[in-house]
Amino acid sequence: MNLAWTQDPNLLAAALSAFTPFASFALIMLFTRSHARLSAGISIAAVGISLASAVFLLVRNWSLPAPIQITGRWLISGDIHIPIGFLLDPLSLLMLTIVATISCLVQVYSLAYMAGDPGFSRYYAFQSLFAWAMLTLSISPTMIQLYIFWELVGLASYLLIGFWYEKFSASEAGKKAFVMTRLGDIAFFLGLLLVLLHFGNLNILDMNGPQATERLSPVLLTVSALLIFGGVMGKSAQFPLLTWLPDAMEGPTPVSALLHSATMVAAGVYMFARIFPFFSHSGNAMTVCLSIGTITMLLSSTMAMVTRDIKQVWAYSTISQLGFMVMGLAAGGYAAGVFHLTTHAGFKALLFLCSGVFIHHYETNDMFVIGRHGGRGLLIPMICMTLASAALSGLPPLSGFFSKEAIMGVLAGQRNPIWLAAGLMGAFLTAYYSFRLIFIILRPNLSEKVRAETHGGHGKGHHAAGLYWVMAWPLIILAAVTLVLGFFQGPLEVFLSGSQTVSESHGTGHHAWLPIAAVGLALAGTGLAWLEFGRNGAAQVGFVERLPALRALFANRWYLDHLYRRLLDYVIYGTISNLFTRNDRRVIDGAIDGMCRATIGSGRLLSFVQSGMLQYNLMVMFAALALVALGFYFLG
Amino acid sequence: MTWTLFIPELYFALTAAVFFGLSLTAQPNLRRDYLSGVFLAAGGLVVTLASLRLEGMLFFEAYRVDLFSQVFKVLVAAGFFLVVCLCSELTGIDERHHSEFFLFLTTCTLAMMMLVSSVELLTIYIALELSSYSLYVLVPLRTGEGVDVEAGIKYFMVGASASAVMLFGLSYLFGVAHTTYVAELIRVLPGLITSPAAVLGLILTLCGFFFKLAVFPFHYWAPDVYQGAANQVTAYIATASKVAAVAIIMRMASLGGDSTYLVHALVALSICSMTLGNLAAIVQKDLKRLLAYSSISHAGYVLIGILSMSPTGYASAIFYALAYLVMNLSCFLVVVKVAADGSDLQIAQLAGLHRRSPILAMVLMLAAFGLAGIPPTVGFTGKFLVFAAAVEKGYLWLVIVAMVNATISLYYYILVVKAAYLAEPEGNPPRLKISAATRVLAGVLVTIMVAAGIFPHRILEVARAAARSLM
Amino acid sequence: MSMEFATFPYLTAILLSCIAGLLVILFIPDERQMLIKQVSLVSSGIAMVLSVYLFFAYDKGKGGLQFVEKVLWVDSLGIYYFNAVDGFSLPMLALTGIVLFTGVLTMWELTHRVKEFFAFTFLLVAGVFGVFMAMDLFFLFVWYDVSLFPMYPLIAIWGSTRKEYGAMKLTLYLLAGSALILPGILYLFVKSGLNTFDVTALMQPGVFTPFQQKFAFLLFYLGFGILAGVWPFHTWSPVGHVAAPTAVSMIHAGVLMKLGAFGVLRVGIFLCPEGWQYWSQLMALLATCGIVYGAFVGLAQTDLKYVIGYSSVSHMGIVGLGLATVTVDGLNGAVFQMFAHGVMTALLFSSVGYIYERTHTKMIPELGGLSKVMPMASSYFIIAALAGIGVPCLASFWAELLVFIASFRVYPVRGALAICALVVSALFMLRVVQRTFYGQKNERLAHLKDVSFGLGIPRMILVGVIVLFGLFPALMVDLVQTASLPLIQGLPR
Amino acid sequence: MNSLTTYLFIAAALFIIGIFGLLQRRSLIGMLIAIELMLNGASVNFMAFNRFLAPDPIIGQVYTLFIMGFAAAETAIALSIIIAVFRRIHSINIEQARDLRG
Repeated sequence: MNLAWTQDPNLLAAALSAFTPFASFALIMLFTRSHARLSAGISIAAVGISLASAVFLLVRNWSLPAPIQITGRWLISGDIHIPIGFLLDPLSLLMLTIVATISCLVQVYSLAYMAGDPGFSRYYAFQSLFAWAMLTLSISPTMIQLYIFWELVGLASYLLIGFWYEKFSASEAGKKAFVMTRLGDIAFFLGLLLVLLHFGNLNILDMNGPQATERLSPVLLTVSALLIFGGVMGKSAQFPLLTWLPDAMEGPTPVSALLHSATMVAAGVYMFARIFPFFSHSGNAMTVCLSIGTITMLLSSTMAMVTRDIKQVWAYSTISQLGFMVMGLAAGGYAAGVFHLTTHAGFKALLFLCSGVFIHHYETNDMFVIGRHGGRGLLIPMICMTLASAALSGLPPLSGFFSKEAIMGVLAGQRNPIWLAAGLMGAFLTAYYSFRLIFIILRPNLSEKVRAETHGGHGKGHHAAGLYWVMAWPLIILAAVTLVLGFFQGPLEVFLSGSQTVSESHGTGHHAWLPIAAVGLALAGTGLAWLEFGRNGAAQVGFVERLPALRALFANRWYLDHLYRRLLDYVIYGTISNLFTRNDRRVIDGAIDGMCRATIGSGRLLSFVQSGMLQYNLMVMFAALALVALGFYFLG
Repeated sequence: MTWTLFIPELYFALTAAVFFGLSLTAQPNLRRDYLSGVFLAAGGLVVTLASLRLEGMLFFEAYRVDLFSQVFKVLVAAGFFLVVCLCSELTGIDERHHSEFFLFLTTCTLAMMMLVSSVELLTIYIALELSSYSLYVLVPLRTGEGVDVEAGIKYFMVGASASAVMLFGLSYLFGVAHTTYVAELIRVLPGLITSPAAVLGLILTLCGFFFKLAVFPFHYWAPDVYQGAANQVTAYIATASKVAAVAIIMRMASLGGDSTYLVHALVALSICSMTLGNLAAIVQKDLKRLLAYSSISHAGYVLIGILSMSPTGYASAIFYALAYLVMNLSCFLVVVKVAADGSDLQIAQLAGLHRRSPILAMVLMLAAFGLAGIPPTVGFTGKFLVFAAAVEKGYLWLVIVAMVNATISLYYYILVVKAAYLAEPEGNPPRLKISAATRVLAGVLVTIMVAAGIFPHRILEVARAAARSLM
Repeated sequence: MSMEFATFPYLTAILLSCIAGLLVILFIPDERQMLIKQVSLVSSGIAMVLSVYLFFAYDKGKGGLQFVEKVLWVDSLGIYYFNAVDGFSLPMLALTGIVLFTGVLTMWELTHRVKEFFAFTFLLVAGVFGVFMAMDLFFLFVWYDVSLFPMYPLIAIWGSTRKEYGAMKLTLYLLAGSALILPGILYLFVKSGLNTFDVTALMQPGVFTPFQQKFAFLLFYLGFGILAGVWPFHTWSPVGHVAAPTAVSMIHAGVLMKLGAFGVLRVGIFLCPEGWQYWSQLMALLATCGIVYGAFVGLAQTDLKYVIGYSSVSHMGIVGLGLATVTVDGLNGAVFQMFAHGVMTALLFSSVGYIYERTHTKMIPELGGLSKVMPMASSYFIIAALAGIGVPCLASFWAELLVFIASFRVYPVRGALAICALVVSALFMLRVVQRTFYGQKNERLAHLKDVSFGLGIPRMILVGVIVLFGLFPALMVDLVQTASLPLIQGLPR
Repeated sequence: MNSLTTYLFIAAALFIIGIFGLLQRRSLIGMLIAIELMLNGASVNFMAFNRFLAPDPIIGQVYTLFIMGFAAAETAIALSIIIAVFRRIHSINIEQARDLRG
């Protein structure tokens, strides 16, 4: 990059925000692996710098006329140019800030949560790695750079999920996450290649520009859009690649809060929004995305209704919310989708951090156990969690309400009412399962006998008050954000649409009855939850759980995992791999060895002919001679 | 008539006389025989080297001294010298016969020298028979092993019949060309080469020499004789006599002019002998027998050089002969030293050689890889030149076959190397006592093998000049 | 003898450093093991420093052949001692230097027949260096064979599983390859009528007819392809890797397999460009087979070294695919991949070698939980494995990226297949990592020590190289481009 | 059918008979005799060619004389070896000598 660093504060700040975490990663890995506190300090300081510069950028460019793009050359081979640089526009700035904020909070929180863990330094190293990758991803100017850091984010998630690698389930989950997202990424990569080869470059602004339609035939456009959407499916755990996310909860809770709810999984949605105009060129692609989002949302909410694991609930709800965002975007609600992403990041992180406190305190993930041990005793987390659940279920005046309303509005704008219906259905289910959890912890049914699931029992005996408050502060901050963020909807939308010239005509059609309906359904869900779990002497058995078949179906994630397992075992391992291996041993290698054996055998034969019988030898000699002589008369 | 041209032969005749005299003395004296042998052989080498540049005709045009013949005389003399060097303790031969052994070795060498420079059919025949007879006698001289006379009689029977066949062929050559001088034959024969009698004569004639070189189908004696004869005798048969055979075959093959049929016959023979040799060698347990088969296959490689009938081809064949001489002698150095009691050497007996005598192990490895045609040894360079000449003539497929053969041969050479370097011997055999002289000898051989492989320039120039003087 | 030395003869110096090491070692009595190791360390160090220096000293602006050394050797055959380097050979030289040095360090604990081991190793590496710098076909072939036959004793004496079988198979198979190469070289030598083995003279357009090029290229492709592990001639490679001792598998998988690909490039593609274009379809097909096939077979392996062996097959397939595209990007990617894969595999084998020396097993089921026992060793392996599955900002990612872009452009279907194989390779590499290093602490191995600092150095060097070229791929690609661009532009349309 | 061809036929016949004997006989002496027959075939050839074709009348006779000499020497050597064989295996039947093989 030949620009003078000091001359352009934007460049300086962006570079700082992106690369300081990498520096800390390198530092920790190389030098301070053995000094836990030092590593933590470095990492937090680094992410703090990133946060500061991110905020600085956001404020400085609040009303920027046009996107700032600064690229330098990273790799040029033949006609392939791979630049590295920054694209500063509202979307990327917003994402940058979100990521920086949440990472910072989570890292502070982890100080307490991970205290005394043998891999403390490693944990912070990976955190920095993730921060670096994610921040750079969010300000990538080209899709290829985005893809690169997209993969790196996946790597970080793999490492952090499998952080407690001595647990088989953890390492398994990490592997599953990596491979499943890789599956999506392949499609993503192929899509990018298609665009690159037929469109010429992968610069985001160019792709969003009008010439995309000029240079790409509609079919090609749709195909590549769908392929790229494959990446979203993988990363944001959309149907059918959604089963890795619940397993990913094997990682430490802060990791789940940061990666698998607030930021990384949102990267898929972010990428969708990033090249939103490109997608919106192809109606069919948008429809497919819309339906995928819907299916995801509904499926995962059903799954969330039966599980006992507190983190699982939020995992499913994350999936469903991501699906919801995709719906919003796919329905054309650019601002609405991004806005929901923002708010969701806030309250979902809050939810996870709160449940983290419970898990850390009671060393179990089972909500019933937590409730019976008096989970409500922990005031701050309890309040924050209730708040966040309310936000999640879209109750006013919390942030979730506004963002959900925006998306509902967009959906209402759709010609086909089914999408809106699905959205409302989703709202109902969301409210139901989130408050189911709240009531279970809040109003424990002490008569119920305990099933002691020791899930993720990695804990440490002592709970110093200091640690508790270290964990509490981030909660409070996030709670505050959740409370107020909703009222910034207007400015944010203006800010977002400042540069992006997206036609939100059908998105902003307001229907007076819509908010009422949505809130009403949410309240209904809450009420149902109260009936079954909240009121005195409630059986604490949901209506789904009364139907064993349905329960089994939901609890087993609609048997998707079984399907994949079968596929893997029978098709990949059992058939193809097995077949190839046999072929390698028997046919290919066998042929070679056979040839050698034949050679040696013929040698044996020849030396057998050398029988020591002089006459035979002489006979051969004269016979050959005669042959040569005769040969002359016939050939010569 | 300048007798100086004949000095090397005279020298060796005198040497033979000396040994004859020694053989008459009553009580044997090993030391005396050995030392006189070494010094006389060294002298012979010096003399032949000195007469390298001589040129001229002798004995009524029947005896031609030119660079070609002199080069081969040097090779033969060198082979003789090195073989004699291996005779320090001649355990394979009865003490009473040591001087006879040296005597026949010398006469054989003398015969070889005459063979390479005789250019008249009768002279050729005489020289050939003389060398053969000496060998017939040398083979059964061995003590101990019960197989030497069997080897001897078989060698004799095959040899005698081969020479009879050759004589018959000579008669036809004489018949069609009315002359017995090679020079005139070269002039006349190409014109008559279409006539059956001529070709038949030529082919039958070549039989005699193929027998010497152990080319298929005259190879049957090789394994038996190699195994049956004393190690030193085998070394001599494997090196000096082969070299002389190469020389005379070159001389005679050029009679064929550009007869495609003759070339095809040679191609067939060379392919047969290299394939047969390599395949049969794979399963051998006795090192000398294995070397016999490998020599059969190398005869095939040499033929490739000869049958391309071009100066480069002949030059490459000469170079190959040298390479073959050196590598084989290195192998036999190991054989003689490891089988100190003069018995046959099984490959298994090489086990642990790398500890018993690292230098011998190294010599063996280099020689084996050289015979397999692996650079940077002289063996590779020789093969390279031969194949280059063949491809130049358009025999690409022949070369590919030969290369495949080389790969097969690598297998059993590696088995030998493996025995020397990998196999752990049962018990703990003592380190071999290697005299300083032997170390020097080994060093010299290794140097030649590597240096001649990397810097073939000079030798190649000489070979080319020799080939030119032949044409 | 006409001599022509552009500068100080660096290339000859590299060769001499190896050969001198060899000779010195030969004259050291074999009891003085430490001395032998020090000598080999020094000479390999010199070799590495020189080769890396050349890598950076090469003038990219000027391009073409540099550091030329040309001496007439045998004028009657037009054989020259002709060494020079270009954008293709420099990465290979650097790779060889690095792998040799790290390999020597890795074998520091060797006690069994030390002298012979290092002697053979230096002989082998001298050959490898020679091939990479030779611009004369005769010498190229000589070096090629010189680099092959020491593999036999190296594997058969110091190897482990089924060593004699593996060694014999490997040696015979590879030398069978050269049974096609030599006739090919002679064929071109004769057909050119120039009476020279000088590559620069023979590669002039119009020297060979299209038919001759097609024919000769096939010979070279098969001959060198065997060493490059081209499917279906790859079966020697897993067997050989498994049998070989650590440093040898490092050098072998890291460098020797590249020798094959480089031979195809230097001899086949340089001399027979039309043959290259003609057979590129076949090359692409076999390469794709190799990629997919290697990944799937690797999935079923239970021996660590077998896994790596098959991943090598798969990765070398990527090299082949890059070469088959006949594009600048493809060539850049292919050469980059050779380098990246070399370093990566060296790291993998060095880690596995360490684990094997300590635990005396390579079987994945018997291992497990190693991260608790030897964290450093495990992390080296894991880094290499991640590089192997194409994680960004590690060297091989860029190589694969370039190759995939190029191949997807030229052969959409085969390219897509190859890309999809990425998932499988990720699956099996991660599977191995999980089974071997993750999980509960393995009590049976609890007593074992982790990599000491000294033994860590070579691994660190390798990791450093991987990351360096992962972050700054331009270092490599700009260099390779100086050679690949003219080559492609020079092609007959 | 001129006379030269007659002689040639005789010679060839001798040669072939020799070969046949060589292959058919198991006793070493018999084989030796067969070889002599082959040699004689060659000498007859020489004489015939010399008589009918060659300008210089000496050569053939010289050859024949030499061949006789060689035949004698050959026989001497052969007999000595055969005696050695007989000492060793108490038979001159070549089939008894089959230790060298493989």
